[in-house]
Amino acid sequence: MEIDMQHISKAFGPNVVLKDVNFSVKGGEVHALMGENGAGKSTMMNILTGLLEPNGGSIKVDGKETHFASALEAEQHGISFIHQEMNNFGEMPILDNMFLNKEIKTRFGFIDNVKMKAIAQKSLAKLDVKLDLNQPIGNLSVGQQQMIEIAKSLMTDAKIIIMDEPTAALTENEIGKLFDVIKSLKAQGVGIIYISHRMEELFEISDRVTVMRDGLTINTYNTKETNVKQIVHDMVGRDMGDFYPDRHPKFGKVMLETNKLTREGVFKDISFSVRSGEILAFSGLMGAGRTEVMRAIFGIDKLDSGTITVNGKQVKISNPSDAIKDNIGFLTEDRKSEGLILDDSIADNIDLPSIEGFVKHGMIDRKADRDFVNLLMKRLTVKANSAEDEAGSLSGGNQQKVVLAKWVGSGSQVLILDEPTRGVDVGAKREIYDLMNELTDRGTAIIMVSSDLDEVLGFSDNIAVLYEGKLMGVVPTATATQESVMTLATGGEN
Amino acid sequence: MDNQTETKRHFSFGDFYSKLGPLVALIVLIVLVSILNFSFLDPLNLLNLLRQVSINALIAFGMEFVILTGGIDLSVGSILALSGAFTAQLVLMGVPSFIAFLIGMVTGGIFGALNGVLIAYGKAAPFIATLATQTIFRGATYVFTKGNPITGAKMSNNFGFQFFGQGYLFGIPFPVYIMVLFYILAFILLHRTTFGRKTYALGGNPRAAFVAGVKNNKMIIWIYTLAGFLSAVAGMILTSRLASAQPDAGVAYEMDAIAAVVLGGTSLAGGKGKMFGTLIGALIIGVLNNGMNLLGISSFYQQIVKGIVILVAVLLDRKQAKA
Amino acid sequence: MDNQTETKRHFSFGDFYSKLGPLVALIVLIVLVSILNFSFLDPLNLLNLLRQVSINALIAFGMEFVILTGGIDLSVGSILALSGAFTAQLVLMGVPSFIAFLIGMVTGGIFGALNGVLIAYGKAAPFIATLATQTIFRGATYVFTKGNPITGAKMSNNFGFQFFGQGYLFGIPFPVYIMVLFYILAFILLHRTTFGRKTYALGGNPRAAFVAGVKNNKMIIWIYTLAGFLSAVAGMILTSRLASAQPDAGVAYEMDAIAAVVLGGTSLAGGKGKMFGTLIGALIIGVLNNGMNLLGISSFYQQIVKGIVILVAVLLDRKQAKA
Amino acid sequence: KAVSLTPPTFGGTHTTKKSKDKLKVGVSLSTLSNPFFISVRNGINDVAKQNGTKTEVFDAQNDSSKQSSDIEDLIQKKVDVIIINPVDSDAIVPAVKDANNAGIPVIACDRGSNGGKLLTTVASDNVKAGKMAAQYMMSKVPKGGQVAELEGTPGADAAIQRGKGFNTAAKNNLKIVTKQSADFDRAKGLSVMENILQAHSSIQGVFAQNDEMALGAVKAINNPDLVVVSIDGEPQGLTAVKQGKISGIIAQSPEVEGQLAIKAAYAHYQGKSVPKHTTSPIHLVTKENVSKYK
Ligand SMILES: Nc1ncnc2c1ncn2[C@@H]1O[C@H](COP(=O)(O)OP(=O)(O)OP(=O)(O)O)[C@@H](O)[C@H]1O
Ligand SMILES: Nc1ncnc2c1ncn2[C@@H]1O[C@H](COP(=O)(O)OP(=O)(O)OP(=O)(O)O)[C@@H](O)[C@H]1O
Ligand SMILES: [Mg+2]
Ligand SMILES: [Mg+2]
Repeated sequence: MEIDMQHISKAFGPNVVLKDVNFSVKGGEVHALMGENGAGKSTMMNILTGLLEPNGGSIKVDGKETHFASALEAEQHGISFIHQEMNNFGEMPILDNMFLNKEIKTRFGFIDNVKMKAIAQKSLAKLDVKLDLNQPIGNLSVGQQQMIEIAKSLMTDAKIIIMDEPTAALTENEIGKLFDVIKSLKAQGVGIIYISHRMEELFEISDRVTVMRDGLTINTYNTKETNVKQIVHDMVGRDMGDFYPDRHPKFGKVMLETNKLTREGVFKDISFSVRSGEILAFSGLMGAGRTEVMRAIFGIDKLDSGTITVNGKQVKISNPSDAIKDNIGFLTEDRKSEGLILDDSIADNIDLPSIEGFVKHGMIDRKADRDFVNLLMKRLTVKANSAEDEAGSLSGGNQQKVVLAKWVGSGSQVLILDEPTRGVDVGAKREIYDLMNELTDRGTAIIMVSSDLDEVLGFSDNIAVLYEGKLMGVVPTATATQESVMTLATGGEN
Repeated sequence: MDNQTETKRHFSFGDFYSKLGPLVALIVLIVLVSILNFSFLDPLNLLNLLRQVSINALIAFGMEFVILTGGIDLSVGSILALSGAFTAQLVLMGVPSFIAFLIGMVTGGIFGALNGVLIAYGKAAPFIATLATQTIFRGATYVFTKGNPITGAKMSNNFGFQFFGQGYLFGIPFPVYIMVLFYILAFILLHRTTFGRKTYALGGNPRAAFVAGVKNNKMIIWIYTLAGFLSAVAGMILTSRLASAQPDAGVAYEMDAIAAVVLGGTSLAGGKGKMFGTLIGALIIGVLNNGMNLLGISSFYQQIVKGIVILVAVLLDRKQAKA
Repeated sequence: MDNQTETKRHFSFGDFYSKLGPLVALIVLIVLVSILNFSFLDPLNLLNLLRQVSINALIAFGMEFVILTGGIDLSVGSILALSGAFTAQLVLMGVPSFIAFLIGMVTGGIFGALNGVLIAYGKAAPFIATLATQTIFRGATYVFTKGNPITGAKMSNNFGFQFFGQGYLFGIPFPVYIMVLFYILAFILLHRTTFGRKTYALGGNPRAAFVAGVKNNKMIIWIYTLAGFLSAVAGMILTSRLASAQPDAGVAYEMDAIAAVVLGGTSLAGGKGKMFGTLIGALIIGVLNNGMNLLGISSFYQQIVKGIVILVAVLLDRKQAKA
Repeated sequence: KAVSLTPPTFGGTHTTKKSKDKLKVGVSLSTLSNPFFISVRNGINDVAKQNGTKTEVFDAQNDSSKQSSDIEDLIQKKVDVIIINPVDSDAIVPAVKDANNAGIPVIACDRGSNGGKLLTTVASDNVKAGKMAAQYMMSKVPKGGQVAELEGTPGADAAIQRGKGFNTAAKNNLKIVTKQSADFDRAKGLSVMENILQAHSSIQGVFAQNDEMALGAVKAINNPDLVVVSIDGEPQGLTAVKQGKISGIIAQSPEVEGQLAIKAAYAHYQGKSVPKHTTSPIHLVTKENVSKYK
């Protein structure tokens, strides 16, 4: 199958997202689509699969002008879409999720669970996933849910598969599995549209690359004939220096120290410390318990035992409010559900943890508050028209900066960043690293949980590795290697 | 990574309640009432009880679908009254009762569809849309009946008309058959067909449902139509049973139906619940009402007891979603 | 990519309605009624109207906070009745009316707090928790009053007691002062203090609010306490105005309060709305009731008109969130 | 005066004489979703129509506070007289006083007002009706016979007074085995009766505080010997008496009540004096005499 999208344009109200974008893919190739956050990649794919109406342009499938009325119709024509945002029903069993709106029916019109289960299991086996399909999908971790999404798409005998940031929540291990599957699909003549912010993946897996910027197609390359620098240049419209800025840490006193933190069944005896000016990375496989440790430190979840010392004083943290009072900040893994109030203004998001500080005569001093917000927005270069814009109207990278601004503003001396650059484009990523540097220069202690091993090795001072809820060790980044970290992360001795 | 998920969800009473709790609660209640008053278990009383339950149960079956989508329907009582009044008027005009019933039920479906359109295309919040139509349909009932009950010899001397709500078939009240029939149909629709799947999907995550190609608006309209239709069926039973259409029939029935659904373990946030639970929920309310009457508890205390029972059931089922 | 956000939000009528629409609707309504019946603009009628509005407005102020958190309070009418009955009983027992009022209001706050605890710690859905307490508080009112209105010479001959609901200060009914006072307080609380900011945050995204240091449970309890308190204040006005505590006072008042809040442009999904809108919403309902009475519209048609007005307002405000 | 219990100004003195066709009569009824009060309204409207009088009818929907607003609005409309059928005799007092202050004569209908100045109260005696019901019941049921009582909406005036009349008269002669509320509602009357019969299969009589509940109750009753007595006398109730389903009804005359009320207004504006109480007749309707009333 061959798809050719020509001169696609799309506007949401007066906001023109796509001006003139050309993109094509044919069977047996992996074509990567690159662009900054908000460049319109997902929008392009939504148009292709009938979820959005284009304002102009043509879509040709095998040379024939085509228009899909719905995602279902696109799928019936062999185009499958693994969405960037998980489209799951948390309370629904995995099986029901996988077959939603395409249930297999018996002769009598009833749902045929037996047949459906067999098909689902076959598809999951390709990805080496073994799960009880009757449990609610909400029980699974984000990564596992992503694997289900992929399996769902494999089920459909698709000729073209669109993968919109499929690896954002996956571990190295699973990414490997996925790439194996992609290669075998390719061999079977399936075409893949691959969207990712991870530069190294694209060189590993893709045949062609198309870069979008400002609603236009900038260039299409054969992957072999181009390089990272070129693509980054096309994406951001200028040259960029190194991917990871240099670290010149000056460590101060210990800002946060934990002693034998335990939450039954989740993690056990976690003891570590992080100093002023230090970036301590937390690495590990998906489900190793990193997020859970951080949530417990921040008072979101209850600890069963263990003590926390902040700035030399043992503290009791029973909810985030306590943690904030102890000058801890927490950028959560899930920006949309825990990081931001999407319907509220940028300003109202940024000042929320600090709001008590702006009370004068029992009321909020609005001017001081807005000055504070504007200052932070400038310092973190949040791209928005005004502080009164809804947070939900920002691109992913800018949303992430708003969350950062909120914790910088609350005066955090210990900043926990859980997957701070997940789903963020290269330009914004670099800005976030620069900001982290600036913060540590001022003496902030940063804990960075990351599943991106490159990032962990490229931008931290020390690396703590978790495996099945146990801290396997803390190693200096300078001496760590991919292999040494992976060995720890998989339970091996160093 | 293998089977960690198995042990993830530890045993919780809430979980237990939403699976088996309603049934246990019902049994406890029945045992309690029977001990306090033996005549409760009299077959005749049980048949009466089932007949009393049938009206609320029918409304609750429709409400279950609505609540599964995360919506609510406050207009069911008014639809019941208005469609009952139509049917009574038709019978008085000489329309055969079978046809009059059918027309009444279809009318109920149409009123329900109106709710659905307001919610699906008007994008009105279900609570406020059906609050408005509750008032409108009730007003329309008063206008239509001029505030008087509709009755007459053509109703009270009409076997077919009377049989629907008052008749017995093999010693069992006819409304019980209707309730069982619609329970089976609703059960199949919810748990065995794609319509049911889509209902859950809509309540669980409407955006995702849309992405999966579910025609959300069409579904919503059908679901509210169903709720209106079943309320009208309940209205037919009531009108036939009383041989009279009361303009203020069904006031506050939505609350009993919602209570039945929630007692049955369905989450008001949508996406989670079972038809069986709703049947049990309706029975719990029926046993409560009947039992407290049998025990001669004053109506003042009856309200308190009913409220507490609802509260306890809901507190046990702590997994109710967001504040 | 630079200033795309500027033009992003294009003009929409829904947007317009939720900003200025309620006020425009109110003005249109006033102009309409005045043209049809001149006596509407009679200062005395306007004062009456404001007094009539005060009860619903006070309840709606509290309801606004509750709805902003994404919750709902169906028990306000019962709290009004129960606290009114307490106060009346206290006055009959010889307690000075000022103290009796205070105690009544505090009691209302306590009942509200109970709702809050059930919702915050019991994790019960607000709809069902307050539906249960609605029944419980109403039953308690009946038990407390034995079903009889509470009244007596100590109430009807007591200037202080009567003044609260019936009195005039400089020619303006006293309840109007109370309404204005609590409007100002509620406005400041919602729009000028951290309490208000946290209320919005809670309604916008409770989990994100929690992570940002909002103590969700504490906030919820305070908000329902406030709603209970303000219902009790309304109860004091009603009891004083009628010189009698009716056991069935306030039935269905929650619906008018919710309608006022929604007419004022607040989203039932939480997180969005203004106190000013709610005041306007209450005035719209008041003008509707008063105007239709003045125009001599029959009560049957009044219901239909009221339902349609609510519907139209809500359909204009399409930004209402999820089904 | 800065602080007072009366509104600031009330212009307009009321003439004491006015012809019937110049009168504007305001009517505030407790509810219009009950045939009884629809008949009251019809009584008023019929007489008014014959005489060319304008009427303005408000329905308080059984809510005291709506009723006080309604009366404020009637005062606003400067009617010449207000006929009030109070939701509650206590809660109506301030509204009556408001009308008094505005110089508008008030006529209470079916229920009285426990304060304020009334031109007259047109009512049948609910306590007496309850007593009559008890007396009739005692004539049908042997001494000490078991009787169930279906009560009206808790707190409603009629429920309180009818219950009081019945219970005082029945005290030493009947055994009231259970009292349950069915909210004056037919459907509830039916299901509550079913349940009562279950618990007390040997009852010999049922007293329903209104016809609606009795009409529901008879649907649950299979025993033709069970004596059902109720109060009101609405058309469907009388039909049931004719059919022998209800043994006796203490019938009030809602239409007559309405007629008497508006006639009192005429008398006032013709300068005649009006007695403080105008009693509307009540009578026992049984199978024997039902044809006279229907
Ligand atoms: N339904 C919508 N209504 C209004 N604007 C939208 C809508 N969907 C997307 N946009 C806007 O269109 C632009 C492109 O969004 P899109 O999701 O296609 O970007 P993307 O390239 O996929 O970015 P990312 O890498 O963050 O996923 C953004 O500015 C976004 O805010
Ligand atoms: N809501 C939940 N309920 C029960 N168990 C959970 C929940 N969320 C996570 N877990 C489990 O807790 C453990 C730790 O998960 P956690 O999300 O902290 O891992 P992680 O190392 O941060 O991995 P990830 O990269 O997925 O964020 C895993 O066993 C996971 O399955
Ligand atoms: Mg995207
Ligand atoms: Mg994590």
